[in-house]
Amino acid sequence: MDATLILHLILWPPLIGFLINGLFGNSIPKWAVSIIACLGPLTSFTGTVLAYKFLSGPAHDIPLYTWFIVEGSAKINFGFYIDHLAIIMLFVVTGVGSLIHAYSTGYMHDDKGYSRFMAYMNLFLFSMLLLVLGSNLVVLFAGWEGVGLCSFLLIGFWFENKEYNKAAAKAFIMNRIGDLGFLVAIFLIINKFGGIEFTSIHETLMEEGQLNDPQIALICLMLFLGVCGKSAQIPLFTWLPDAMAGPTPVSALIHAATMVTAGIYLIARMYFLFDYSPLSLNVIAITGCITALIAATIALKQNDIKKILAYSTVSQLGYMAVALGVGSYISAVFHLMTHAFFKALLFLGAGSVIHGLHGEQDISKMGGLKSKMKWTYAVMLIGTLAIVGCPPFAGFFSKDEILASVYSKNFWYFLVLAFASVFTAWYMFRLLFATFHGQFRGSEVKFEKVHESSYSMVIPLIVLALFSMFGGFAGLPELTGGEHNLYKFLVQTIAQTRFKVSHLFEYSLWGITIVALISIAYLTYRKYATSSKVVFESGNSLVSKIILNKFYLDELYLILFVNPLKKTGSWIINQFEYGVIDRLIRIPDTLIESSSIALKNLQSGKLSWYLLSTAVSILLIVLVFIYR
Amino acid sequence: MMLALIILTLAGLLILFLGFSKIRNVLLPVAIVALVAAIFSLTTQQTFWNQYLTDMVQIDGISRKISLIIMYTALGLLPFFNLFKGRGQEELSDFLGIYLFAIIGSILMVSALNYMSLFLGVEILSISMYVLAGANRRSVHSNEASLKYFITGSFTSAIMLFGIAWIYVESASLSMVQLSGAATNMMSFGFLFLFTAFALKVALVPFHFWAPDVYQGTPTLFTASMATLVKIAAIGAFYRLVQLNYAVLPDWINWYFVLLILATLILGNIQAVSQNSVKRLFAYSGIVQSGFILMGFLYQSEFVDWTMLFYFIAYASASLVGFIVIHFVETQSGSDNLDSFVGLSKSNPGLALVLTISLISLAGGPLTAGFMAKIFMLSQSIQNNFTALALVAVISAVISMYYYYKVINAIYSKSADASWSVPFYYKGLLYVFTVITLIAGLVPSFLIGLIK
Amino acid sequence: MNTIPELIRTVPLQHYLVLSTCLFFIGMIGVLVRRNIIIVFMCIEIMLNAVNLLMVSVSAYRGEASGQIMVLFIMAVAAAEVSVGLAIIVMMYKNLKTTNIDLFNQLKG
Amino acid sequence: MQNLFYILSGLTIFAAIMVIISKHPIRSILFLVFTFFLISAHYVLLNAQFLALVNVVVYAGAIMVLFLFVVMFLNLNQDIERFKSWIPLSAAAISGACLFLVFFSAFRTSVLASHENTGGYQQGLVENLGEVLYRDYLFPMEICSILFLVAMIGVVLLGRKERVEPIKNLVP
Amino acid sequence: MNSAGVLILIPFIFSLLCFVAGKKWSSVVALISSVGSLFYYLLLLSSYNVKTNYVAFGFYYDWIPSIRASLSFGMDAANLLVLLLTQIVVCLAVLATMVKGNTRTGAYYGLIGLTHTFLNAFFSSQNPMTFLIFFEATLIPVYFLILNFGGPKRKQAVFKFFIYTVFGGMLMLAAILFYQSNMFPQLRLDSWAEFYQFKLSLKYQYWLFTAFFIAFAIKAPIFPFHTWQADLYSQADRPTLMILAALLSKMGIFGFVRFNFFFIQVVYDWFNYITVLCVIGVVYGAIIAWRQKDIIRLIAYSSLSHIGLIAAGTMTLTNIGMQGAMFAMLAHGLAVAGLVFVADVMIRRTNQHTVDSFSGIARNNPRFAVYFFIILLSAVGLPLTCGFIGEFYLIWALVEFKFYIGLVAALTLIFGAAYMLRWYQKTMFGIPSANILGFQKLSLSEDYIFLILVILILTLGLFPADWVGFGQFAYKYMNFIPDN
Repeated sequence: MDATLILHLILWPPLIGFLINGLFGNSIPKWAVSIIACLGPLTSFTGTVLAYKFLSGPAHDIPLYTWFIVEGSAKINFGFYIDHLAIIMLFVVTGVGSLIHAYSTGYMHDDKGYSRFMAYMNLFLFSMLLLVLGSNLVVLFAGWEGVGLCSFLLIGFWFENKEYNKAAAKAFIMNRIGDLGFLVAIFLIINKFGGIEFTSIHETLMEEGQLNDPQIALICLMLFLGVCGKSAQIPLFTWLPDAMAGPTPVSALIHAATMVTAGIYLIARMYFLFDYSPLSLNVIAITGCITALIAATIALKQNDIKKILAYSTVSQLGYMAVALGVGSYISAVFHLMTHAFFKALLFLGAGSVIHGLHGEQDISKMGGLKSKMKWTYAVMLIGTLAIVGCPPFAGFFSKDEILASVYSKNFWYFLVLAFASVFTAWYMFRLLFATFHGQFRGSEVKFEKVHESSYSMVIPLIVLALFSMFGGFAGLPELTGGEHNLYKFLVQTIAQTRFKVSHLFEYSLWGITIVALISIAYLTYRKYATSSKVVFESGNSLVSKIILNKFYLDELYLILFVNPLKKTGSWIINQFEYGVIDRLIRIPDTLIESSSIALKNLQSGKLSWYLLSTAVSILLIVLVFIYR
Repeated sequence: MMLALIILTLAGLLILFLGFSKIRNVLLPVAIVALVAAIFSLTTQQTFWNQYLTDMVQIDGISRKISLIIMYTALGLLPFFNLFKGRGQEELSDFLGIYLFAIIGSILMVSALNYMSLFLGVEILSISMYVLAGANRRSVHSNEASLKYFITGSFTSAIMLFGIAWIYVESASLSMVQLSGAATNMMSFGFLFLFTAFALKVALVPFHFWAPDVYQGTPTLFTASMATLVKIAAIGAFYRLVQLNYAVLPDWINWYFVLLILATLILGNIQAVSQNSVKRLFAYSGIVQSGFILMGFLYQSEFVDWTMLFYFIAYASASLVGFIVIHFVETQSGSDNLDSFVGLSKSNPGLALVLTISLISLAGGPLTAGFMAKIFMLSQSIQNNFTALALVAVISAVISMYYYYKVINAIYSKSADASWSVPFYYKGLLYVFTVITLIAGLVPSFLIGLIK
Repeated sequence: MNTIPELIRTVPLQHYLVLSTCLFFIGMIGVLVRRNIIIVFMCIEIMLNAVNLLMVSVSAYRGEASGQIMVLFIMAVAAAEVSVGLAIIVMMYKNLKTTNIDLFNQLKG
Repeated sequence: MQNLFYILSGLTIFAAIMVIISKHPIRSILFLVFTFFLISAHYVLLNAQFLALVNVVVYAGAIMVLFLFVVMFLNLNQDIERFKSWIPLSAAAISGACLFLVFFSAFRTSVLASHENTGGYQQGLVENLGEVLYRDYLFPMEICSILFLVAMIGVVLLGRKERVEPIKNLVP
Repeated sequence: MNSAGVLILIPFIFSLLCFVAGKKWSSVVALISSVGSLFYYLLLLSSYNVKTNYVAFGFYYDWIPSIRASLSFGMDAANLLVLLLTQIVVCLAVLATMVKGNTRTGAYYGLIGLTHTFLNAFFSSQNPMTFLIFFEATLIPVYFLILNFGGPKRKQAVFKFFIYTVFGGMLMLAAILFYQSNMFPQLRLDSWAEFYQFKLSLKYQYWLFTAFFIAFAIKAPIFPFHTWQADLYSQADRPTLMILAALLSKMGIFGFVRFNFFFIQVVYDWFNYITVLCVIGVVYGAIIAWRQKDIIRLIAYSSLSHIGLIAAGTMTLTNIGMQGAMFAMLAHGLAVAGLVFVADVMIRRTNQHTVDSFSGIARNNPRFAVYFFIILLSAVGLPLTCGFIGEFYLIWALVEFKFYIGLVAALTLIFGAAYMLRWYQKTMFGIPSANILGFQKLSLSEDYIFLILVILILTLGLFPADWVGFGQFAYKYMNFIPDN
């Protein structure tokens, strides 16, 4: 099948859905909105399947038209590129996307902005597809900014709430800081390589590239700044927890499964460049480690079900970053994929819980929901087991692969990640038990009203649960004797050698994992499957305060950047602009005015004075011209 | 030119006699017809009269053109004398007679070849203007203006004569042209005094003090002729004087002019900024404009000639409109303060429009005559390596925006005054001047062609 | 006929020049110093007369008549000026009842 | 003859100074008349008899009488000058004197052009003057008539009694 | 008869008609005029081939032979985009006046027409003298527009604007006269090519460039010369402001585009100082805009920020910078016209001027919110809008030329987002306040204006290649690179 046709089939349906729903959403019935909205991602998914079937050979470069052009420097196509990495990403994006769309039709059905919501979701999907499919950095950047925009729109979807708006703006601006780096990196790349297409960069790099070239390092770091923004790495991660203000499907799709992984995707996409700069890889790995650990730590103390998941997302993104940093790109993509499944599942499950509880998000007010929401409980359990890395769920394989690969490169990174995964297990089990086990900690009336969600929500959950259970089999480790299909598939694009670890290490890792998980599960069950709220109250100790307040990072930014800027702004408006600049500029003005008034006295109206001044002037002139 | 002088004189006499008779409404037509005839006679060459002129005056290229400009200006102003109708037949006839004689004086000034005729011309013009300045006998302001003008004027005459006398001492001749060789020291002094006298007449800083007071006190229509007719005549004569003697003048004379120009442009502008009376403001504007025109004195070329003429036309057409509008506003509201111009755009849009355009032209706004005139002057002085002077001129033009702006601002302020109107023929004339201003700005080459 | 007057033989022209310059500036100082308008006006007449003297002397020493003609005209002009000037002064006096020039200062600024 | 010149010159300057410093206007006028007579005497010495005559007739006779008339008419024979401040006064005097000194010093240092007599010493006589006037200076002579006409109308205009309301009285 | 002269003549004749047409018809006349010139321009555009004939549709008039001043108009690659912008924005501005309760008089439309005429003449000028004349002339109608139809404090505001700009213009006048009369007495300076060809000695170039720079910096405005801007903008009638913000600010930039190549060495020497000023403007304007309460002032300072970036781009004298500047002029013009109109819609309906006095408009006026949002996206330079392309090129050029300056200039990405979103969220989002209750739906003409803007913004963002490409020809022409 023709690559261009498939591309069109993948790319445009969400946009069409967006346009129809966006323009006429208010005038067509809801069921039509739902169908149109879901049709887009589904068609894209179909296209993806077709792409997998027909285009898994060599990469396809599809330049649609010349976007803009600078003679002598670069020609920037509005072009697309389908290769193995893109196909994997497409599966994630369109697959999870379709499911979440379907879920949303149930979840958001009663909202008065339903059609708008679906339109935004479609637009997001379109932007994401641009990002994934772009054949050059600029198109990728377009998608990159597009998803940021949709993120802004969806976080602030309930725009009448001021807090949500703040969160939305925060997300957008933090992303923009990253985008600044990205954009600068683009320019540096154009300067360095004279082109912007991935293929041309790759080729030029192969010919001329030098290891440890400072320019390349700068480019990589700038790109990584962009990644920090989008994939919520330290120091730009604080927007992601706040972004949970959006509706839950948004959190699932954008802030867990797809958008936030765009950074990971970018680095995987540009892996050849990063390979030339070990320095930046190290920076990435260290940042990833810190992010993973800190986010996991913060998650331990959170009570908001979505916030916990958000921090967990940040933490998992840190894992991926570390994987990238040690050069194990495929492991990162693998984890990206599985993470998309189980994190989407968890979010949607959490959404189902929230939906069932009519908007309650605090786990300290839940408990014992197992009986009321059987399906939800089941899928949440699967999701939890997947994320904590319990074999044979999806998370186990990917996480294991990352840990192994990190271990093969640097022991200290491994140690940090191991700690982080212990924390992960703790807070995930805590969430699970606190929500579904024990006694309901809210009022009776409320408990009565708790209900299981509708089928449109449950069915996607089940599908995702299936993926979370079996998704890991795409990359079976060598030890199991299975094939690592994903590696085989991706290595055609990402030319990366596999890491090597001893079998002994791997066996011990598995063993330790299982033992640790069981013990943590036991401990947390003991602690959180209760009817008392006390355990959810954070202590007054310094450490818990710091953790609860997210290491005071927001406050730090406020003090360091926002407040000084605000103050400067007010100072400029109130004092500087008119007090200094305007006055400086108007010096001649005032000078003229005042001297004019002073000169008025010269014109006293007295004739004698006029005649005298005439005579004196003559005298002066004569003097000047005699003694010149 | 003799014919023109005769026509004007006879017409003046006729008007004076008609003033005694009871035939109303005929005075103005007579004056206009006479002036038109004089203009016509001036445009044609007559050799017949030359023997009577005996080298006292000579109507050559530039003096003919300046005379024509003066006469056209006078012709433009003449119809407005109808506004004096209320003051009785005799007064009108006196005004018209004196006015015609004043024109004679100015023609003499700009075409004199001998200091004697120059002096006589200056005096005829000055005495006429002393009288006209005091025409409003009951008004203390008018009296004061007349007196100040008179005292300064006769003082000026004395200084001028002193200068002429010293030139006479050295050259033993009163002819303006027969000098050869460099001027001696005392003759330079003579020229210095002579030029200073002209600077007084033209009202260049620092000899300008009388001008604003006199302009303000004089009845506005006569101020208009002072600002146009007298000024052009004085500058024209001055220019002729300088150009005729350019070869013999000491080399520092350019610096004398530069000094005058700088003082005029800077001080004149700055003094004007805080003015409240529009008439005074226009007086200062006239002072500054003459400073600009003086830039043409610094060098000699044919180019400068028509540049000056162009400037005259630009200045006269704009200034005339300005003063006439001031007159109307003054009669309407009783004062020439800025306050009485507030809301003019609402109460009389026509006058507001013409006044605005004339102000823009005076300020040197683009696509008006004033802009072109300034450009010519500036490009002249830059071409002759007076770049710094041109820069000062440019900056002074910016300062001048300050006060032109004030007037325009007042005109377009919102105000709920009742509207009033002026007769259409006056308005029509004003429109004609405005059109001249605009045409001179839009197609200057047309006007230059006419001048040439 | 062409006898040289004794004065011209004995006194150099320079002396006349100094004398008339002296007179001119005396007149000028008078103009500047006095406040009575009539006296100011009279001082202007002194200045004119100084000029006249200058011209006549040069004319006489050099045998050039135009200077004396000029003087004739200056006198004529002076007469005309005086008549107008005095008319103005009288008119002014009628309104303000003073001849001190510094009191005519309504127009200023 | 030289002595006569110096006496006359001294008297002229004295009279002129007296014009300035006399406090009484009438006295000033009389000194002015005296100055004019002295200047006429100079004219006689310079062999310019016609001008001497004219000077006496026009200046001393007509103009000064006019002055006298006005002073008497306006009843100005008392001193109206109040010397409030000596500063501007002395400034005026000093600047005038300075101007003279500057001019005089320039005059002293400069060399005058040669003074050959070209037309004889009888130019000041009536017949010579008349010939020059009506041969070379006819035109100014005619123009002079216009001047007088203007002056005449002017005086009439200014002296006329106000019969109608002025255009607009600017008196505040 | 395809000539740039006609393009100037159309609005001129119609503006005269407007003066005499009554209140009722003048707006229609003005609309006909602006739409007519738009279509005429499109006609010209369709038959313009930059490759065969760089300066096309020339109109030449030997104006004042004696000082070698000629009027010359024409279309070339450098002014093509900005002329297009002029036609569009004037159209929109006239449309913007045609709302219910419009009390604007014939004089208003006449002055708009005159402004249009002079702008057309200015942008299509083909020699320095013409450039200068119309640089100054444009002031006059704008001045009267604001003086007659402005806000309560218009006098001081317009005074400041006027004096500043006139000062700059006069300096430029002196510079051009100096150039024209002193250095090449035999030169006629009939076209830009002649102008670029002959260089003065460097000493003079420094002086002349200073004069030009001050003139353009005031007009644009660039950082320390900007204080007139916010005052003026806040007092201008808003349809006038559309023209003012979108077109008049471009005159300064256009001056840089035209003249910088004459002063290559000077620009190169002073690049650091000038761009530092520009970049200070970028940050400074953005910070003020961020804390600004008044909507119109916010727009003014945002404009300062953007213009600083564009000016800095022109200073690089590179192909990219020039292309970017030319396109960014168009992009910023559209965006800022849109923003002004958004402000107009808000202020006209509620008579409130501050950001804080609005809230929750989006609830009842979703269409308005969408339009606003798209315009805003262009203003903050989001990809797929035309604003992005301009910013992309400009920052690219700066980063390539001087990395750190480029980096600081790129901060506009962040600050721009910050202040624009602040404005948007405060006014559009939140719970509708009492002021908003009577907020009427968009009328038909308003809808049209927004639609046109949005379509243009998106189209130019998606298919900018040809438009940006024109800049390349201009660059070659100005730099004397032979066309291959």
